[in-house]
Amino acid sequence: MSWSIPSVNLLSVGPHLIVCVTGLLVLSLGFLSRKPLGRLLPYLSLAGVLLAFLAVMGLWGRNEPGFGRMVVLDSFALFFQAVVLLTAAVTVLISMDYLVQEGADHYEYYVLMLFATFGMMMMASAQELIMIFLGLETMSISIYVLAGWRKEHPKGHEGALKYLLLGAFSSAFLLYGIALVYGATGSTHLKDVAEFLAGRGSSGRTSLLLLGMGMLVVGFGFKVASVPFHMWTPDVYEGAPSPITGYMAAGVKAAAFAAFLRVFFYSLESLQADYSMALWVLAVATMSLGNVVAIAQENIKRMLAYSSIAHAGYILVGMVAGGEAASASILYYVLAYALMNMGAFAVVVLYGNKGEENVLIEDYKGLGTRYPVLGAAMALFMFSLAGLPPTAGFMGKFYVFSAAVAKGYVWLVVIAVLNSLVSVYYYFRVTIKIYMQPAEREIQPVCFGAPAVVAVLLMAAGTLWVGAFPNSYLELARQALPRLF
Amino acid sequence: MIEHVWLIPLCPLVGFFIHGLLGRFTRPSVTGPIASGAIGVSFLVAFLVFLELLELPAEKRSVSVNVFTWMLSGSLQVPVGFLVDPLSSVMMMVVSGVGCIIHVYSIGYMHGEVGYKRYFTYLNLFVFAMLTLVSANNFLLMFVGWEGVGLCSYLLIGYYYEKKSAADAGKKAFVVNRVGDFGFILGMLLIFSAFGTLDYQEVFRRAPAELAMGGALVTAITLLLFVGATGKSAQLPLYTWLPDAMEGPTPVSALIHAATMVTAGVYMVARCNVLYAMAPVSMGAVAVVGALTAIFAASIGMTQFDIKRVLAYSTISQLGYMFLACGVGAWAAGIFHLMTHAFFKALLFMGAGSVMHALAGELDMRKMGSLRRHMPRTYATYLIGTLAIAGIFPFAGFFSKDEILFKAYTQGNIFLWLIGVTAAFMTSFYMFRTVFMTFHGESRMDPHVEHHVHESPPVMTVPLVILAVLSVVGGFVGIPLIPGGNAIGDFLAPVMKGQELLAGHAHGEHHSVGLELGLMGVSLLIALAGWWMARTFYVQQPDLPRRAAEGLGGLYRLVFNKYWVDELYDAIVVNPIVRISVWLWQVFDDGIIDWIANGFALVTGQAGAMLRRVQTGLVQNYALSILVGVLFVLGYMLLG
Amino acid sequence: MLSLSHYLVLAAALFTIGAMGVFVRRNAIVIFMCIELMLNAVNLTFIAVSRYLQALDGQVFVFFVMTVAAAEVAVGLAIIVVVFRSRQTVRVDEINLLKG
Amino acid sequence: MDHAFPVLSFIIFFPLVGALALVFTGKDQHRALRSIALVVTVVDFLASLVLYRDFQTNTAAFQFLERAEWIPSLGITYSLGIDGISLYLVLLTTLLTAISVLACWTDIQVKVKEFLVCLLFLETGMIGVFCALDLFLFYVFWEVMLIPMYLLIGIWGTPTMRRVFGREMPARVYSAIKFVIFTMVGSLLMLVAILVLYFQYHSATGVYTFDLLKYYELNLPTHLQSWLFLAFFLAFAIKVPMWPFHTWLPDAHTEAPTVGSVLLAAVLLKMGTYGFLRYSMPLFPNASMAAMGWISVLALIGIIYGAWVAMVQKDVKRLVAFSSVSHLGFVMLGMFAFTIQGVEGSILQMINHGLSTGALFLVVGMIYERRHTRLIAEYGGMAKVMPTYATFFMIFTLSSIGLPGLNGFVGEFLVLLGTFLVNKPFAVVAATGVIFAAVYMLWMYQRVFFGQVTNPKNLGLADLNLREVAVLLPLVVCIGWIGVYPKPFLQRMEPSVAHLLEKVRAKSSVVVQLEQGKAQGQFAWFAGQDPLQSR
Amino acid sequence: MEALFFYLFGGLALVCSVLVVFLKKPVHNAVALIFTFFCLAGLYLILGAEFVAIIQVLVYAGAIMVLFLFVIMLLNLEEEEAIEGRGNRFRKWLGGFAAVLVFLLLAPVWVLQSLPAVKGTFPPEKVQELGNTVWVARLLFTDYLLPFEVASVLLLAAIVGAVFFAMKRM
Repeated sequence: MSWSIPSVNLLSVGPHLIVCVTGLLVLSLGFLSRKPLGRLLPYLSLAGVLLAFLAVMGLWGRNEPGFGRMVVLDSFALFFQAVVLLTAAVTVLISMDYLVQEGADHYEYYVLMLFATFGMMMMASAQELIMIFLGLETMSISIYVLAGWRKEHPKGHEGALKYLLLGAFSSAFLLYGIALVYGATGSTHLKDVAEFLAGRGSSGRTSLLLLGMGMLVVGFGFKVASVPFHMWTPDVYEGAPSPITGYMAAGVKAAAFAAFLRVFFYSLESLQADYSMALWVLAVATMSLGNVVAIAQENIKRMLAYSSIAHAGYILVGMVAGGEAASASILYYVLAYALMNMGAFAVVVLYGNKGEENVLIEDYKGLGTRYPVLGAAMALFMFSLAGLPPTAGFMGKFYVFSAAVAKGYVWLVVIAVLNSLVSVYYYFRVTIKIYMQPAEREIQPVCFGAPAVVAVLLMAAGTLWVGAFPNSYLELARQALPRLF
Repeated sequence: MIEHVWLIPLCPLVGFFIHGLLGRFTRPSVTGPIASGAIGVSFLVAFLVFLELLELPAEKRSVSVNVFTWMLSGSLQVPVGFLVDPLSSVMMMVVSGVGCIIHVYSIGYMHGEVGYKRYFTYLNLFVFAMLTLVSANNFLLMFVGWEGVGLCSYLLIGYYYEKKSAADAGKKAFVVNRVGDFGFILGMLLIFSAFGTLDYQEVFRRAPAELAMGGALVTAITLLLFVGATGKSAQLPLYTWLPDAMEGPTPVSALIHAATMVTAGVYMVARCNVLYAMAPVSMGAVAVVGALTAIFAASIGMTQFDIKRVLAYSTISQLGYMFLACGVGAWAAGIFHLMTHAFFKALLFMGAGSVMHALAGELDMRKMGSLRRHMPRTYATYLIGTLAIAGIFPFAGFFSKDEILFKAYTQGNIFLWLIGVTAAFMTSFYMFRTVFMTFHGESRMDPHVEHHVHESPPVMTVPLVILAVLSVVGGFVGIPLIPGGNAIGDFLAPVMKGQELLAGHAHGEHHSVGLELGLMGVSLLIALAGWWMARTFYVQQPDLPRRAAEGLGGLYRLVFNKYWVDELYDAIVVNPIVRISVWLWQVFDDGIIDWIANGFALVTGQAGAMLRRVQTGLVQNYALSILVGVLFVLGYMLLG
Repeated sequence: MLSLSHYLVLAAALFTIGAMGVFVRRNAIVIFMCIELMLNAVNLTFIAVSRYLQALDGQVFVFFVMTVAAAEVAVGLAIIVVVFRSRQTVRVDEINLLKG
Repeated sequence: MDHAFPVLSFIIFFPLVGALALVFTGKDQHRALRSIALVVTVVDFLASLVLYRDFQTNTAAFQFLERAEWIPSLGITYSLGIDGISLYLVLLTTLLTAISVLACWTDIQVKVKEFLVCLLFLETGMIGVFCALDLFLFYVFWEVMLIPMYLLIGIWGTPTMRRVFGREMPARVYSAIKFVIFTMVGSLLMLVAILVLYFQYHSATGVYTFDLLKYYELNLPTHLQSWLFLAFFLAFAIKVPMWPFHTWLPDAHTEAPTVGSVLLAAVLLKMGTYGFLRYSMPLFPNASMAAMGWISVLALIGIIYGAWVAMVQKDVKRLVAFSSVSHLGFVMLGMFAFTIQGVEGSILQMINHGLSTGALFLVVGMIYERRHTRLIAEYGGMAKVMPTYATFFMIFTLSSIGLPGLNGFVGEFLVLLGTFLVNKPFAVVAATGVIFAAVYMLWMYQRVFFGQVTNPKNLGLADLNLREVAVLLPLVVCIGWIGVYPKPFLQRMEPSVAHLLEKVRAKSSVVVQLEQGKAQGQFAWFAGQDPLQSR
Repeated sequence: MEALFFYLFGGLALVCSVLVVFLKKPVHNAVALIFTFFCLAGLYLILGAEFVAIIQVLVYAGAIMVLFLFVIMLLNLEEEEAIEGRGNRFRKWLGGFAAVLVFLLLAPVWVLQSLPAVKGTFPPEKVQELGNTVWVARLLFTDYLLPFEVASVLLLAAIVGAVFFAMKRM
């Protein structure tokens, strides 16, 4: 009765480990040290994230399993990890001065951020449903706390409570789904599930499995904020500190889509016909509701929350289409969305000022005159989110839609483009405020911290660069196909 | 010289550019001479061209000179090219000759006016356009001149632009002309679609062979072109702009609205005589419109008190004659009348201008009288003009008008002749009426105006005299009955190929000399009757007009108010369009279309605002939404 | 030996009752308890399936689920305490500052 | 002909370089900013003259071709080229942009730097649209130029307010957003159509490409053509704008700053008409020919409607805007006559409209700068006060109403002729537009310039200064040139137009034969099925 | 025998869970939940999952529920019953109805789903060999090593979070 630990392959969790260890380091240093060192912790976190990013780059192109078959090191995972790390880095950058300004500069923030990042990365590389679940929960629990970081602020803890209750509620469904898939196929390993389905043919398509799959849709749909599982999004986004809102919109969504994709495209691929129509409906509902309600928003964070719902809808269009092109398009979209969304939130953070007093869209009046560069950057992000060339947002949409058209979903794409038409209205409304209406009150001087400014400029440049010269990124996205072991 | 025919229109164009571009650098004193000189050179060239043409054998008198290709598109090829033939040669000489005289007259008349240079700029441009019109060798280039004169007429009528009525009149002239041009363009398009070219020579050469005699196509072409002619030549129903055009300076009226521009329609119909000859229906229409216009305008002329308006209606009436001639196939007679009319109508207008000049701009004949004592030269020349237009032997009008009436009788029918004769009577009446009211009888002038009355300077009277001479002798180029006496008719004959076509199937009856003499006598008597009646009314029994007007009552008012045609047009064309336009703009555009467009935005926005309320902030509702989603997804998975 | 269906139906019933509780109750803590009930229903499913499959993975999963549940409860109750400190209530239908 | 030097790229991107230079110039150095912009645009114009000089008149092929890989993974290339159809539109754009910079010299006083940057960006986008030979590239340029135009209207537009559904908002903002939304409605659907084409081509040939020239060889079944045509139609028709999609135009034109109106009218509208020629007609010949009837009817309605509504406007710019609707009706009518004369006339009319309407907006802008009102009723007797101005205005008015001897006539006549050859009643109705044009323009002219100076505010106005004359003079020269000697223009476009028409005819008959089974080969259905069968 | 215990524990679990939902006082709810957990532990035992059953009692019924009770007491949420009557009845009914619908959707499938017996990797005989706990432990430290480690990070994150919320700083 000999048994041994299966091959560990630390390389496969290398970037995760770097992030996790950085988290632990920050935790212990923060716990032990006093103020002066505390100022360095954000930079330490940043360094860890960047190191992990380098590791991701170094590992690019490898395909191997790790820890038995719990995780996999493939380009797909690495791509998402890169996006998540990028998001995390920007979040750290824009959080530094924000936290000081808000008087909430505690080292735990960075610890939790790193743990959340760790969870996201696990989600991206997991090839086992329980692994995904654990990654998701690691991420979620950290984010619950971060979302309530402004705990004295009534909106801060309210958002956290809602997120927690609904998150736990939806986790139950996700878990139920996992249980049913387990029951139906005898395994929660993605590869085994795929092989089970391939081996059984149509007889493997049991009601049990279909129900399980439905529950998984619900669970992931919640995390990516798809209608009708989206309702937490605006409230939580508004309540959370702005940097975390950005992080949630870009990072959490990316990670959730990573898992969503891996499960549905590569494990349950043979059931595509069964779920694509349901996703079709969800995609249409998500796009439409997100865009339509965004019009009526007055708070820019809420507006961006609805916009993130809408963008989830666009990505779902790609999910409906299925196939490798769609997968690549979603990857590219996630990257593009991360860039422009983080950029937009970086501006929101910078312009928000102390106590997030400038978060109404009305407050953006006159920004373009007072701070031309900041205004131009925000306008750029808005144009990109609206999907105007030559920005990343346009290329992303273009690629996703083309994948859907390729599969013959022309009418879905027509609905999608009409939706992005609606979105033009509210994104442009921000630019109207920025440029076309004078400030009604004195704009409090914005305190430009170097890290946040760097973040804004980086994201702006990235949005333009990735949009105007997308080829290499598209190529990366194409190479980033998941391998299941 | 013929190959340099392009110099003829070019000279005035150069003049135009000199005034237009360098106007601010030249002294006013040289403006007039330069402008007149430019036209003078044109006349000279035209005359040389004419002489050269005469040297050619009659059948070779048609030379086309292409300068450069203007439009080139597919099979469409339009050159800027000129045609020298008897018809255009006559027209060029008339236009440049009369134009030159009027330019000279204007130097005096317009002296000291504010926009003196502007005036000569426009005037040169006008002559350029008119010369282009008559010398072009294709329809499209003719159309350039055609519209060009319309434009200049707009500019010159609106010369006193600060006066609303002048500006209105200018616009009206242009717009009404455009209505006619609409027909012209369509006619041109139809010609191109039938022949694939717009070149006169080719069209007229091929027409007899390629078009059916009296066929729908040729009828349509000619009728459409005639619509253009009615606009330009102020025929029913598009004549309304011409009386208003008297708002312009008097020499303008003389030049544009008497001698040249309005004759463009006649010229065009004569030019297309081949086509018209093939379309009897159109011929009939031309004749009838011409005759009706002649009598219609003459009747209005009898009641007007504004001297220029009388002359304007007389112009319309005389143009009616010309069309009557064209309509019965006597194109040469029409052109003959065009020429003599150019002389005496220019003379009359300039005489009237001289009067106005003396009376500080007074136009109402009721405030004139006994001017002959003050302005003998003006009186004499004006009288000659009147005798000419009334058709008193041996003045120019007698010959040309008589030929038309004779042709109307022989080639048309008795009704046309009767109308023509009636109109001739009216013409004689109202023309002598102007003479008597203006120059004879008691003075009715304002005392302080009377004090300043003076004869005009030589620069104005010399042109009058020249024109008077022409009005006297102008008719002798078309003496009937004597063999070879009708020089102009013979000269124009090669162009009037339509006559041969008509002759081919006409009755071919030959009319006796006696008939012609008889008709001459009748028209002479009629003219004298007009003189007698005018004399009775305005010299012997000055209160008779009033009584007559009262006696006629409604009929008089109808005529006096010009049959309310302007008002009618306003009511049935202008106002409805304006009202519809306002409706389209305010209701359809801003209302319906925009409302739909904005409506989508509104509905979306409202939907957003409504759906927003679903987001109640209550976490249990959110959970409910999730549960509904669960139900949907599971339901779909199981049942879908 | 009872069939798998028995356990599955029981688990589904418990899951449903838990879900129902989420809507019926207004006390955040009780709602949280109901969610725990749902998680337990899932656990039952895992265990039942695991036995049916003659595998032990399900039991390992339950172990992880419990870990997660514990973590969630810790954080969740902390948040609820914070909410209560600030508002003196944990009734979720009075917590609707964020909406629209 | 292949130039060693990428002329087109230079023309397209040089303004962008200029914009970059502006970004690094101090924002208060207005003079320097304007000078830089002027130099850049003038150089660009001169560079575009190289195109005119070296253009081969005897070929229908695309010239000055440039080709580079851009996004090879999707088969997207950066490929440029012009033919006789686009040559003049490029020239028009560079000319008018240079003029615009000069025209806004004193007009724009706030955010000068941003304004000029927008202008240069706009130029890049506009020229790009006319030169792109890759559908993706075309779409990118098409959308890119939306943003600067949107900003031009929205930021530097007029300061009036307007009620929309009971809410008070600045009219310029309303107009700007309306412009964007209207344009995007069409263009987004066009994007879908482009994608369908892309996959259609792929399933026919196995190649992924957006290359327009390759698409030209694609034979699509008629009903698919109809759908795709409809999508493209919407995009282009809104841009043109054809009735009834025109309502964005009066608003945008009226509220935009002078230069914005000029470029909007002169160039942006042409993108729609150009799109029909370059894309709709050769790609979907059968659908285009089938659409001839109803498009012509819409064009006719536009001609009359625009003219009538223009007639009763109280605002000069609105009047000119509606006149654009009417003029563009002519362009569309001629184009969809499918005759050489019609199409050439419509291309020429595009240029004419660009020149004359652009010029009209310029002159209106000049007086607006002096008086800050566009209401006709505020003026009167201006000819007395500003004679030089009145003269220029008159020339542009006459050009706009199509006086023979000026440019407008040549285009209009060719359009009428081209239409007449295929459909006489349409030409008859269109010809009435000629009458109405005279009515509304001259009436406006009369109300503004004639009569007594009734408004004391108008008394002291200065006549045009040297700069303004310099702005207008090039336009007058062009107007006269095209009017008197249009041959060089027509000559250069003739091979392209003839080729286009021939291609349309040939392709459509091939498709008809294929559908009747009389020809070899078959249609390419991507993924083996009709993409429009909803899934 | 199994059936008896199944119905006993199952029935009790159902009753207690209903009490969790419908008893008015939070403390009572918590106690009912503890009973439910006990019943579930019983069921786990029937199903041969001894290790999980023990954990269930120790961790769930023991630790977690104590935490609940502790917080309930801390917050002194006793006036709950007074206001429980109010509230949105419509939502209550709708939510309840929807939940029942979910059940109605699931239950028939479970009943009709006749899954054939499978021969798995861990037949009861094999489990009996070393005992359930050993096998589960072995799985945890071999195949599920990484999740196990991740779970530790998860707990750490939860601790940090809980501490953050609970702590009062200057």
